[in-house]
Amino acid sequence: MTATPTQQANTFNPSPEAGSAVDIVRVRKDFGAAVGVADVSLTIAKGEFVTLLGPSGCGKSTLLGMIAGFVTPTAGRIVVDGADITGLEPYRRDIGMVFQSYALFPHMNVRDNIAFGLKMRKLPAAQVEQEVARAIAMMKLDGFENRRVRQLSGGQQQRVALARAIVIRPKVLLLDEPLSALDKNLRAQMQVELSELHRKTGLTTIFVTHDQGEALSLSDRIVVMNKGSVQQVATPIELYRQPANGFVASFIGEINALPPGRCEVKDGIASLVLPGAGPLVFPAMPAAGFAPGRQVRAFLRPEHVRPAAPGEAGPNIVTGKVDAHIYQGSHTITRVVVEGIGLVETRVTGSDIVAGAPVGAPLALAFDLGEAVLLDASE
Amino acid sequence: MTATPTQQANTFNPSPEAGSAVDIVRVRKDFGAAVGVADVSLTIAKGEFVTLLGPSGCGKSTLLGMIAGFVTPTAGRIVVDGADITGLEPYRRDIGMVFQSYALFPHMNVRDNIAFGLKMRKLPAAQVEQEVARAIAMMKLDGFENRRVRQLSGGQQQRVALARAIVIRPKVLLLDEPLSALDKNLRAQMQVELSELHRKTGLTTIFVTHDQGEALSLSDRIVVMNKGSVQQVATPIELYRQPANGFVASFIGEINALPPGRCEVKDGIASLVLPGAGPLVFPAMPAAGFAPGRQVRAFLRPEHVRPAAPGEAGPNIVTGKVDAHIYQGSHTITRVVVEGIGLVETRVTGSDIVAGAPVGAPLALAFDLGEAVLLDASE
Amino acid sequence: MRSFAFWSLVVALLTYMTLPTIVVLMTSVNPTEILAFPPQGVSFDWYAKAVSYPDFQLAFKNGLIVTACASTLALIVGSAFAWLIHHYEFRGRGLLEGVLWSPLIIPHFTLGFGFLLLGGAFRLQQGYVMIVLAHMVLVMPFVTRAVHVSLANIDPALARAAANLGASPWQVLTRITLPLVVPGMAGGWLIAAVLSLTEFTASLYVTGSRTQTLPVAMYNYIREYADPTVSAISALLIIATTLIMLVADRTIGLRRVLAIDTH
Amino acid sequence: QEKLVISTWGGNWKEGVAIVGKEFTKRTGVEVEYITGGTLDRLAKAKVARDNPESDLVNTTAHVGYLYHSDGLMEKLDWSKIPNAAKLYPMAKRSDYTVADYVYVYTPAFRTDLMPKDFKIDSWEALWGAEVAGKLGLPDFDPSHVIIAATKLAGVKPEEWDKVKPKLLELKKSIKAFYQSDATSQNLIRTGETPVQVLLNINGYHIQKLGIPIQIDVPKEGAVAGTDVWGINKNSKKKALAEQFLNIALEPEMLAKLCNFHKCSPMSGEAKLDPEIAKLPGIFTSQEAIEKGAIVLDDKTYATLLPQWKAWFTENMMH
Amino acid sequence: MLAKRPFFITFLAPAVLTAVILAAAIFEVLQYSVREFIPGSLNVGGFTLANFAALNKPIYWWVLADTFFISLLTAIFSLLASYPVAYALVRAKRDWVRSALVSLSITPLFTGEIVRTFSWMLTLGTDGFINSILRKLGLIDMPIQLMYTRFGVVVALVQFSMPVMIILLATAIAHVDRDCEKAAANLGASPTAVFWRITLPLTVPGILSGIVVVFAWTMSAFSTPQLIGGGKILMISNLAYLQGFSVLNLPFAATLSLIALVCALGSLALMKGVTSRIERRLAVH
Ligand SMILES: Nc1ncnc2c1ncn2[C@@H]1O[C@H](COP(=O)(O)OP(=O)(O)OP(=O)(O)O)[C@@H](O)[C@H]1O
Ligand SMILES: Nc1ncnc2c1ncn2[C@@H]1O[C@H](COP(=O)(O)OP(=O)(O)OP(=O)(O)O)[C@@H](O)[C@H]1O
Ligand SMILES: [Mg+2]
Ligand SMILES: [Mg+2]
Repeated sequence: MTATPTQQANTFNPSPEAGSAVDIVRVRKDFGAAVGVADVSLTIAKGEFVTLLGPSGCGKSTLLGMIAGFVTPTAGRIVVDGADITGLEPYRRDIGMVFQSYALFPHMNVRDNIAFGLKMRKLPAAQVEQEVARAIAMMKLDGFENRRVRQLSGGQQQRVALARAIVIRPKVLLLDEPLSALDKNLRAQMQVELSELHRKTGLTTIFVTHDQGEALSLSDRIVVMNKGSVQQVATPIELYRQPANGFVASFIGEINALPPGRCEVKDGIASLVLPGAGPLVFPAMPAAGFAPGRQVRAFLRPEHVRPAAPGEAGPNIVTGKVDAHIYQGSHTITRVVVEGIGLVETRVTGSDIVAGAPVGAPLALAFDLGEAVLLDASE
Repeated sequence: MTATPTQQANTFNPSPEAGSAVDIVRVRKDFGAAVGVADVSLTIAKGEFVTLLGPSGCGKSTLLGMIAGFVTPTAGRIVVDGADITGLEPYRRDIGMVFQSYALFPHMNVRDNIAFGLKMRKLPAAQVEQEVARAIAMMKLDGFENRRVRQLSGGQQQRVALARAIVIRPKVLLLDEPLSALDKNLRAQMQVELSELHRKTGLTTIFVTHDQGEALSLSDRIVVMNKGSVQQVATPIELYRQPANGFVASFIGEINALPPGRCEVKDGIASLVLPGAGPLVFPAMPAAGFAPGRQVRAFLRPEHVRPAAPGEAGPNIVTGKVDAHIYQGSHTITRVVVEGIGLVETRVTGSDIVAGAPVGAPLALAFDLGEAVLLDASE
Repeated sequence: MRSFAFWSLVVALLTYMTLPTIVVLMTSVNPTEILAFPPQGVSFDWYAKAVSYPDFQLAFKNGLIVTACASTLALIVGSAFAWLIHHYEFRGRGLLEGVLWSPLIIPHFTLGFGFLLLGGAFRLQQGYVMIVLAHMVLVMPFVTRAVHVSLANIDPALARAAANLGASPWQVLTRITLPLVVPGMAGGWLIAAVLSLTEFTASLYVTGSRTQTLPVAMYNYIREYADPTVSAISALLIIATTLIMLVADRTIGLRRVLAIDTH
Repeated sequence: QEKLVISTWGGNWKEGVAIVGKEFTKRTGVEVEYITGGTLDRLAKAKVARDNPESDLVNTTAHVGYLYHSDGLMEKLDWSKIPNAAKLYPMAKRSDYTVADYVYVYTPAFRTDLMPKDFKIDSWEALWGAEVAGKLGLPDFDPSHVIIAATKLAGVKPEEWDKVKPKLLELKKSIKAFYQSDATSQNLIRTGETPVQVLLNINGYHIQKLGIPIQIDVPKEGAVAGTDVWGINKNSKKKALAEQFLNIALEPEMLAKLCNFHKCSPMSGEAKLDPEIAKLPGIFTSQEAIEKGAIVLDDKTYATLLPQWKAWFTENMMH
Repeated sequence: MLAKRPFFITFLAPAVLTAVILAAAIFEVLQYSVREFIPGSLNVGGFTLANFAALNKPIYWWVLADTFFISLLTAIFSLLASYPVAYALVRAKRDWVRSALVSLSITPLFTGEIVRTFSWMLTLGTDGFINSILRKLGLIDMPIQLMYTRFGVVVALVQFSMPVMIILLATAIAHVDRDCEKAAANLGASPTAVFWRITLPLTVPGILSGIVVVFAWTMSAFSTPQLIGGGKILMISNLAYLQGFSVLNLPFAATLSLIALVCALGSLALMKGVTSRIERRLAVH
């Protein structure tokens, strides 16, 4: 997994007086009988970096297409900088976009590609030249001005596409999976550059990806979508720690879904009673989702399950049989089958556990139930 | 990062009497002036699961093609089960292969696809039927026998391709990036199935991937290739802990490459003297690569660099300025710029650090130099 | 608005393309010998005359024989050639390709003339041999192209997969490649057949009085008479080729065979 | 089952031959098959099929008949086997190989409704007149008529046609279009495309019958005569049948039938035409009448001059 | 990639045989073109270059020039008329519209030269469809001259070559990356600007190959100039036929046929040169 720097993820505070850059109001798009995007509402603040994240076909590109004007919404409104642009033709929108395939004009050189938008705006030649030069400098493309786009590497093409989109000083910058065609190393590098570009220009940016690592590391806020609907809108940390539903929980990172159980409080101690296994006890009264008598499912990340120390005992320690060790270098995921609970993964840094519990051997696990997310069992 | 179970990675012990399944002896393939594969030698034991790992274009498919007989080596020999098959035509080799695109026959249904190899071997119809039924059952394809391959999902297609390859009971099974076309979840699931299949059949398997996570979690041994040459052949743990060179170190997982420095021993204490920063001290005498006076580069994984406790002091503590926090859910990578050393990444589980050291603030890091890999500085 | 103007233009252009066809269909049912628009009634007399005219009957029979032989030969040779150039690089390939594609640009009358003289040189001017050869050479590029396109659309890994499963080259050819190019071959054959059936210029040279094909017979008729019998026979040809093309589009995808991908 | 194969033109010409053919079949029980085509393409194809001829009998234009036999494509006729040939005018025996059965003429004609009221063509000279400018239609397959007419006007022999080249070039301004066949000839005049035409009298009558107002004039210099001939293909395997056919074709009654059908002049005084037809301009009932009203060239002169004429004509007049 | 070449000879042999036959036919033309013409006879004489010398007359230059001119006009008008149809054919949203457009525009290709020429004769004649309609509508008194004109010939030839042009253009248009057009619109280009600055330049290779193919095709048109031109419009094919089957000068007909072949190949080579230079400049495909 590639990771790159961004502003500290939870430091973004859209100032209320800045106003919103984009308002998506109950937007919907049907393709015949199929639903592309179902009733999405979303407000994006000026300067914010928002990521649309979701599996293939969930409607990310369709939503982006509606903002750019390539897709006409079946219903709803799109407001940019306070103006309703729902019916506006794409070429009047002043919205920059970078396509997954870059869509550079193959019959023009780098300079002409970048200058295209400015020429369309009929800017005087001198100003065009100046702005293009600025964009070329900013994207470190000096020396490539006269190259054909086919003569550029993937990363350079990417930068030309970015330069072309930002040189028109768009109100919003849309990025549709711009990194998915790049290989691991280039991708890491471009993530860095994207994030620097955002810092430098302060452009309101909507970024599309289906790579959760990319989304977590780059975004101010993430919009998780599935089957055309928004599942959750939150900062990366909220998303990871407080997924709103089972889909988000499993889509972001690894997670153990415990079987449904009942919330109980006895003697001031909150516990989760699993039918097939003993009750699990919450270390403190859990905040969200806990209500006595409620049927819930607990979701617990592998890093919140640890192999119990030898001889350790307590309410949240269960014993199972090691199913497999999945070595991942920096850590190992150990899969343990626990009766009444099922497959439980625990994440162990380093590979020390490997020697201690071979496949098939019993292993005791301690659940850090305080970190569990409780969601409705019916989900 | 997707992780799936495998046999415990370091438990594979090829018994010497089993003999080797595949011997690749100084094989080379030139494409005109370009080198596809340069002088590769490799011995694979019976039943072993070996992965060829390397960046795009490093020669993985070419090597596989030579084993399968689609590519004629420019030089060298390929021996399978003791017989030299270098000049043998592909259809006489008895080697199973799963292609990246699956290469299922679109004009046949699932059953006919699986039966194809057996029919080519002119087996009696009854036996063909029986073997096909077995393979269908093993790959959980019951009910799909009469489907056209276009009517199958990606995972099902993958299983048909596997069934088709194993039903002929090949001497070796070759898998050329069979999972790269699948999405994250399906990929994880197929990794499980691949590993179960290997356990059940005990087939000697050569697996090609450019995904290091996949390689680490599935393989008995990994062959890291670059530019046509083998860089290192080792078990996953060896590879992660003892990369043979800078390429392997950076290709597998994340790693900090410290600037070149000199090994010194003073008063029985081994240290690494970096020109721009103070000396770093080894906790014990380092085993590999350390020799007094030698110029080396130390490679240190982010998990072996930790933020120092407040007030903590010692020889291996350096202070830098936080450049970025890269939130990844289960952990955060914090990038710190240290004078004289450069960018250093530290891996912190959870996101506790985030509040403590905002971007731009100073942060002290402790290097666990005992875990460093020392490689020749000239590399 | 803009799109209305555009589509009007498209409709106008299509009208231009189809106008002569409509005119022929109109005159073919016109009862009088003299042209008149609109037609003064509907009569199928000209059709009766056309199908009972012995020259047309003979020419139609000749045309069928020539077309069947020429397009089938072209199918066999063209498919083999397409397979060859898809798979192999060899010395002289450029020259061979150049010669075999050349009928696409060599004027048909030059070609027809050449075959006439060649027939004279080999005393083969009687019978169908030269006509069939000329037609075959003329339509072969269409077969080659159609088959070549289908071959290019086959995942090369399929042949490898089959070899890997133990199929010999012959088995790969018959069990994998052939079934997969059948649509391309069928489409190429159909196009070749229709082109051969309607070929005129080269046929004018190579056919004899007894072996003349339908277009040549029509040409001769147009020169001798001026009544709508030719309209009727033209109408029949137009209807037949249109039907064939519609069927081809339905069954094997005309667009694919002609390699127009419209996504 | 034996069949006699006859090579002739398509259309009405074939139907005319078929009149004889039916009679032949009636008398001999032998079927007749016709293969049709243009004058010269039939010659070209006969040449390439020299050893194994497609047909037994050839029906073609007299001067083209010369090309056939000079190229060895025809059998010498045995007049003793064709007794009816004796009843023909002497001019009908064109050579040892060919015999003519009728005469037609190429002559000017015009649409009375599309030309000025008092327009008429009493001399070939009229074609050069201002009233004809851009209205004249000529055959593209045979430029001989206007060339012969021009030599006649100039009073020189056809062989000296070089002298009339300037005169011919002046005709260019009159020419509207060239026709390739009888059908296009009829079309051109019927539609008024070329209100004036040098045409085959036979076509002219046909057009008149369709109700189109045209006037056919025989100029005082005479119309240009043409004759069609019969010959037996060299190497024909049915020579005897062919001779039998020829004999029937040359019977005065058959000639009369044929000429009534085509509206042309028979090569025998014994063949009696319908009086209606005999009256038509360009129809002759005796050898003297032919020689007086028409310009007749001998086949060899015609055949050798024609290629030069055509070449010159295509190169200078048609563009 | 394979060590051996299965079926190489088996599959090569028929192709080679066909190529040899074709080459022999062309060789016969070449052979006849250097033989002496014997007037009044169909036999040819010995070796001579006189036939080529005979070409040096204004008429032949005219006919060649006219052939070139008509072919070029046809190619250009065919391009102009085909582009909108090809564009509609590729870009129509509804599948049935695309199918209908394909059928309508491709089928004329298969009706053959004679049927189409005959149809145009009926359409363009003095009593033909167009004149009748115009007269009925009272727009004209005298019929307009459409037949026997260069205009009429080009009108028929353009329709004749449109199917091929449409196929080539449609393929080129289909290969234009739609994202490039979207990107241009996104950068502020109006639909018109998108077309002129993106779509059209990106289809230049298709346009060029269309022009080349139609040009070469039209060079060899025979029955259309013959029947619609009515002998007034001569193209090189008509001249060759006239020489061969009317003058019976087979050697000269062969010479003209050869010239036509050389012109077709030559213009193709010339335009290919231009095309590849432009393509290289555009670096497209
Ligand atoms: N033009 C269209 N016609 C019909 N259905 C469409 C069209 N465009 C998109 N869809 C459907 O709408 C849904 C959303 O598509 P969209 O392209 O927005 O997904 P996405 O999230 O961008 O996926 P990916 O990650 O694969 O790009 C999908 O089910 C898709 O099949
Ligand atoms: N047929 C060929 N002709 C020329 N060069 C080739 C050919 N096949 C492969 N190569 C070259 O050989 C090198 C190795 O290619 P190969 O396909 O084995 O790489 P790979 O490791 O499988 O890459 P990937 O991960 O992209 O599949 C590459 O540089 C490639 O360009
Ligand atoms: Mg998308
Ligand atoms: Mg590969």
